[in-house]
Amino acid sequence: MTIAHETLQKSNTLFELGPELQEYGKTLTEWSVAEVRPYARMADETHAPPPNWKDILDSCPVAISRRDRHAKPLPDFIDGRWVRDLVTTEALTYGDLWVNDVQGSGIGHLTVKIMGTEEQIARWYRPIIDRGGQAAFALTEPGFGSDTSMVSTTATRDGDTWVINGTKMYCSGGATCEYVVVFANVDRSLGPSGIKAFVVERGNPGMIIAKANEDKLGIRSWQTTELLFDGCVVPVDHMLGWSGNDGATSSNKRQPTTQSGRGGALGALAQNKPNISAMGLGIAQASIDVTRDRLSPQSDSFTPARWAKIKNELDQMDAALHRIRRVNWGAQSLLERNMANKSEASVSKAFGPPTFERVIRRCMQLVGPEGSSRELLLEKWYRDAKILDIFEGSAQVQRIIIGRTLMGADAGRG
Amino acid sequence: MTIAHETLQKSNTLFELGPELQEYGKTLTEWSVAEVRPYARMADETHAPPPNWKDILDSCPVAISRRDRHAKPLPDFIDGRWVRDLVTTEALTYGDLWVNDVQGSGIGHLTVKIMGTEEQIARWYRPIIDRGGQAAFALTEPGFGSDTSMVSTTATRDGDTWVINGTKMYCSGGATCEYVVVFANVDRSLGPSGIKAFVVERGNPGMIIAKANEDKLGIRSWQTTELLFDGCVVPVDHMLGWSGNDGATSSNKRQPTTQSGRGGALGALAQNKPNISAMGLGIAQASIDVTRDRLSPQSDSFTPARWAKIKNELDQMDAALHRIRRVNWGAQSLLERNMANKSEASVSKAFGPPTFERVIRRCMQLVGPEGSSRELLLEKWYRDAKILDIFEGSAQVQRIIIGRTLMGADAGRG
Amino acid sequence: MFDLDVSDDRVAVAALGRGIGLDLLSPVARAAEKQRSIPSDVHRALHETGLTVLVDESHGGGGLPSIGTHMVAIEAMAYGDPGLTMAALWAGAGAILVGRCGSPDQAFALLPELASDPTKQSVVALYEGFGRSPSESATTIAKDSDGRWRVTGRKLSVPNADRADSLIVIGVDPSDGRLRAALFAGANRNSGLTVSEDDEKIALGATRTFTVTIDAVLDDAQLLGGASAESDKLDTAVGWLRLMVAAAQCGTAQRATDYAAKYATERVAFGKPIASFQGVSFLLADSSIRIGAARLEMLDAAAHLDANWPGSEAIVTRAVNYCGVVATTATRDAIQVLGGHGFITDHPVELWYRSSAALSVLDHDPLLSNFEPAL
Amino acid sequence: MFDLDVSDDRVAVAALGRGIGLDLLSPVARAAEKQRSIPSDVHRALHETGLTVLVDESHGGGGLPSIGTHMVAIEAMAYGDPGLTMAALWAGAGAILVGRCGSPDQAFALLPELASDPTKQSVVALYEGFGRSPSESATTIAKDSDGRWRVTGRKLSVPNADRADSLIVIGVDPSDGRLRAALFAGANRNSGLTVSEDDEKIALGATRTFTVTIDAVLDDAQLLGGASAESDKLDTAVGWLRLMVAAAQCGTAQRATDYAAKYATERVAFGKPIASFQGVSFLLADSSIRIGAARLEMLDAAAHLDANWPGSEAIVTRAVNYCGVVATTATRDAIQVLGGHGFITDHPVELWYRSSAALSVLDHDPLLSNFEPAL
Repeated sequence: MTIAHETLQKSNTLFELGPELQEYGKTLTEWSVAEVRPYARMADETHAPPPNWKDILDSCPVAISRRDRHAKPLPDFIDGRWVRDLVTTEALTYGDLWVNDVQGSGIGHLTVKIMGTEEQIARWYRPIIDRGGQAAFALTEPGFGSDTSMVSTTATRDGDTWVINGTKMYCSGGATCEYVVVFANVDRSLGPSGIKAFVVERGNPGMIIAKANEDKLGIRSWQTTELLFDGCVVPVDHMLGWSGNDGATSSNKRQPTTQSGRGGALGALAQNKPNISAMGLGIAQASIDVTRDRLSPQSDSFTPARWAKIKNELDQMDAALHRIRRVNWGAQSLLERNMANKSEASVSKAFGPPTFERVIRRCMQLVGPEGSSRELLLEKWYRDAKILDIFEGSAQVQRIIIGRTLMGADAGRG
Repeated sequence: MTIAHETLQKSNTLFELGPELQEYGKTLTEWSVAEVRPYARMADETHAPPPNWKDILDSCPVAISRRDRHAKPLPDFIDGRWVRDLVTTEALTYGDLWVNDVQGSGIGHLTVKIMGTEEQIARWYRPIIDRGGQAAFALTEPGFGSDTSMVSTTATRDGDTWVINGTKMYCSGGATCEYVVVFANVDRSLGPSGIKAFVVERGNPGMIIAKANEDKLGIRSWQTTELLFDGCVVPVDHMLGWSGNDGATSSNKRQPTTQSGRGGALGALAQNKPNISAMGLGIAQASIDVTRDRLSPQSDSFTPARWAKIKNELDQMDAALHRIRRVNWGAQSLLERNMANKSEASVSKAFGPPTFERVIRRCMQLVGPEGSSRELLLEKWYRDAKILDIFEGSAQVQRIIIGRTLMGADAGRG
Repeated sequence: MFDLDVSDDRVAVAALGRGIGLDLLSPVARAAEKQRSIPSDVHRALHETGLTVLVDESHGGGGLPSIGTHMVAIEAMAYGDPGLTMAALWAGAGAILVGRCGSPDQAFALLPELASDPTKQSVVALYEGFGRSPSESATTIAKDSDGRWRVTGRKLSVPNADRADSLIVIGVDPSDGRLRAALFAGANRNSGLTVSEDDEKIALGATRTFTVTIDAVLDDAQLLGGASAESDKLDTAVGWLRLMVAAAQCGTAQRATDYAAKYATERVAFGKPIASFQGVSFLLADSSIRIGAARLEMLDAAAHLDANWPGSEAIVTRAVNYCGVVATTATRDAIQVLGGHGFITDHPVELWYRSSAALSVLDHDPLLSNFEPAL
Repeated sequence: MFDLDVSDDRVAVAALGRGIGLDLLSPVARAAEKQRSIPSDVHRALHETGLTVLVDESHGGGGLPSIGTHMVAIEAMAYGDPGLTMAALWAGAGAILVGRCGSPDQAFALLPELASDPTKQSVVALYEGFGRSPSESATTIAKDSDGRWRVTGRKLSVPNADRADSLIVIGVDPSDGRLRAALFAGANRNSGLTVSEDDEKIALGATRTFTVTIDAVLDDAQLLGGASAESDKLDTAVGWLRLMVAAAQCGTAQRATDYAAKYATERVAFGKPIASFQGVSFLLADSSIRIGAARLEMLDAAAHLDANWPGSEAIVTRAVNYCGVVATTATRDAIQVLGGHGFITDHPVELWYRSSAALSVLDHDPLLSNFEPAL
């Protein structure tokens, strides 16, 4: 076994962002501190983004979520699109994460892209991409979260329509979006394989906004909606992946097949996991910086031993975050190469969030009795951060996935 | 609801040992440092206790394991017998834990006491108590550890005898004891309820010492024996809990019932768990003290920040150990009151050992490049400590028990 | 001797506290947070228990429990709600100091009123931040050249400093480094105090807190216990007040763990109650282990205080900090077990998560625990 | 730019290394530990790979790989056995320093021999303990008044200091605080060096180590690279040597985790493979997560060294320490999964547990990780 010299001599490129992407991240960070952060407290207290959120987004030096974004695509960097997106997310969230909920378009349209027919993609995916708007995703129900095979919402065929009944929770943008992609079971005797996705457009009768926004521990400005489907009728061709042309009638039991199932959709959406971690990086890094800035001028008020400990801890926190950042970059750089990153994306999701909570909590504690006051944003970020280890799969769910990569399908099955 | 004033005014007694027990512990500790520790390296290297171990034990100021111990019972303390035993164990182990293996009588006789008939107790339990000697316990097999329902060793009735076949591992003292209590299944069609215990005396034909002592990571001087039972014939009345008088013959399938099953025996033996933790306290506390003694005179060789960190860490280690000590005392003080301590004993076993490993490892690291050298005992104790989280139930097994106390029998069942 | 109290009496005190916590406090916890005060009927009922405003019989109160017993009661009440428990305790905390350390005149002036009138408040200005224990206080109570006492300092998170009928400031006498307490009551209630209200906290909303800047000159009569006060009594009484937070953390942690444990036996995923997955059950078992250790540490500190053990301050500091670690971790893990349901206010776990965090910052010493990445 | 190398070339290097590790090293790991040296046939075979004693082509060697590539190879070899991997690397470590920083004369004097003769050794005296990074070294290489160089200091865990053909001491030039290296070779091999053998370590038995006390006076020609040596080259080369330990830790951790994972799929308890219990699978998943992060940190440090990034020392220190945390934890958890079988020498996991501990103490900085109780 020998390997060519030139192979051995090739070195890794540095694990640092290119200077252009660094500059871009810096610009966005400065903007989010200046324009996003001042509204953080208001967003938390009113449980809504600031009323002028569109104007705020328009003030962004990069056209990420400006109204003119479709005319001005994001710059390209040699680091690639996926790493750029991580940098973008962290930089925006560094101001505050109210912005994340209004900044994107949700994930409903991405589900259409993954599961839909060409016709459906043209009808529901392209417009969101081309002119903006929001598309919601309704999977979770009061009775389940992690175990998505437990969908109890039903869709019953009735002639040229589907009749949907059930309750969905935690639908981001469910009250404001153009349409919701709803997962429902068309034949519970089939078990999980009866679960299909349906597009329900805004204002569709029978889709009731039971609660426009849950009352939550954190991310209070994010509109997480509870939707009630009460005899909600949609045309037959609203089932993703199926044209409605198989001649099935309400009386026959033959079920249409879809292009890509729930698993495929969830798998593709899983690519978003490192971005969840990047959000946490934003507020955790902001917490460290806020704490350092606040305590440094007061350093004389601490005993030397305590101040040394605090400085060391803040440095250890920086290191811990950079370790997470590197893992996120690594996971998404696989996508850049068109390689699968299922396990790496799970690692990213499992690795970051529990540490973000610890960073922010410790920052509150280092600040002391005032650390939990609304005078600072630390207490808000501590509340916000908790969701990161819950949605899009808790660390427990990620460990099941990682364990299976390591030990096969039975790992962690219990 | 009101409560009498005198009730409210009653205060907890201090969580400190009584002065007499403190003095006793100090005496034992000094002895173990002076007389036990000097043989620690030899015991590790020779995989055996020092040849003069009986003389060493006889030099102990307390008659714990002296040859005259039966004439001189241990002193009583107001703290009670169980807490005294914890103090004893920690103090002895502080020297080194080679002594623990030769100091006791094993647990075979205790099993006889729990599971045996009165006749069997008189025959096998009392003599060990009255004149010493060792009785081994053979449950674990190559194929199982935690799941004791998996006993594959068999005992087949043949007239007035039982014929035992199978392999047992990790039998402490299996090569040197007076007898071994062996668990074997008399009828595998009954599943776990066919598992019974048998006394096999030293020299019984068919009991073969396959390996007198395993080659181990740590506690190398402890004699953990692999025993092979190859058509090992014992009289019918050697089955614990049964006189052999049910008239059963080799041809009928009716199985005798025993006084107390495997579960009862394991449950009673579980009372020993806090003593396992106390062993770990001994070597972990010794590690901290050795490290502090070694590094303090060199403190000027560290930067002030590093030395402050090290001092703080050693203090945190002391606090962590005292927290564990308190939990152990608390668990055994329930026994003092004749209260069950199943869950508390599991807590004690789960709580201490993983922290002992961390303490000792960190001590090695704080000492630096010389920290893993045989010049010090830290490296030995790091190897020894690992067993504490394995034998008598790993932290995982303990958490199953604790979880069941909290959430019922299905908790952690997988 | 080591002697864990598992007596029926102790069990009765815990049961009494749990009854108060679950029946009286828990149902109004969210309302109290919103209205920024203890509902007055609840406050009255708490006052009647004699567990929140402690006054001895000779001054018309129900008598002082031992510190250990009080901690058992506090933990049990906090099992219902830590925010209300601490709100009531903080509003009457001065009674402990006056009762333990006050002169007969001071006790007579303040205690009968506190014992009889639930609307009367006596609060203590204790915390300063910067990881300081009381003996490291930068607030000084110093005799000046004309024999009067100059009090200067800055106290944080002082409960109800605007409305309390009396306010006691803890400081250090620079002449001997021992604790002293300055009593601001009656005509002197406000002299030399500058009070500014804090922003609302992440939790504990039923207590309004203030930053109090002190620059006052006092007579001997305004020193708690007078100029010849015994500082070791004050050490114990201050330790008592600090340890109340540790007890409340234990109760909070235990409640969150029990709540999550019950949820885990009922919630089904992947075909089984989630309690059957070790990823869930081990998380809660770990909380359970830690809470047991934290409780013993807290009770040990209480026993040291009850015995007037010298050097109790360090033991109290350690207990308060460890209980903070345990409670913030346990409430966090309880949310984790509930998943999305833990994150919404339909369940009380998020309130306990916030409460334990708010309690953990008050008396935090960075030297006693560490930031450690989760992985 | 951020660019993770997942190329076929990288994969090929890893595969080569794994082949060496699993086929050549792993089978003799225990024997080598017992005989306190690398079996000579294995040593010869390793030497031929060109991955352990690095010499460029102009001096008859196979060429120097990039540091990043070398780390990939080292991790892969350590997957077979860390003790043998490091034994071979340490025995030839001087080649890297001489090749990178030596004068042409020094290179010519030493490298051809090291390239051609596997029995020749050139070792480096690097570690001092006390958490010191090289730039904090208390070993000084100072120009004295008559223009010669005085080297004083004490180095720990110096490999094969008795038999190595040359020995290079790393120290700091007090005049500018930069690194210098003193070369003890040929006639000067022993002058000014006091060498005493260490007791055996918990692992890494194939390497004998020594404490070396230095009090020597040298000419310019004995300074590595001469009096005008560029210290930034030396910074990089010393970082390279230190980072080898981090790479070996990654390999050790990965192997232990893979081994335990396989065991967990085969071992049955309570009616199922133990891998199906989250108490087992999450433990291994956590190891897997941490190892991935540690590897990236190690490769990041390698990339900084390859780019001669200023300030790489801190990055290397952090990587070495984090990889130590990860490997000691992962090998510990691997034993835990094997239970009693993990504790006996029938399985190799206990060897990796010892090896990772031994590696973790060499370059440990107490400021970069914490003692934290398990619960």
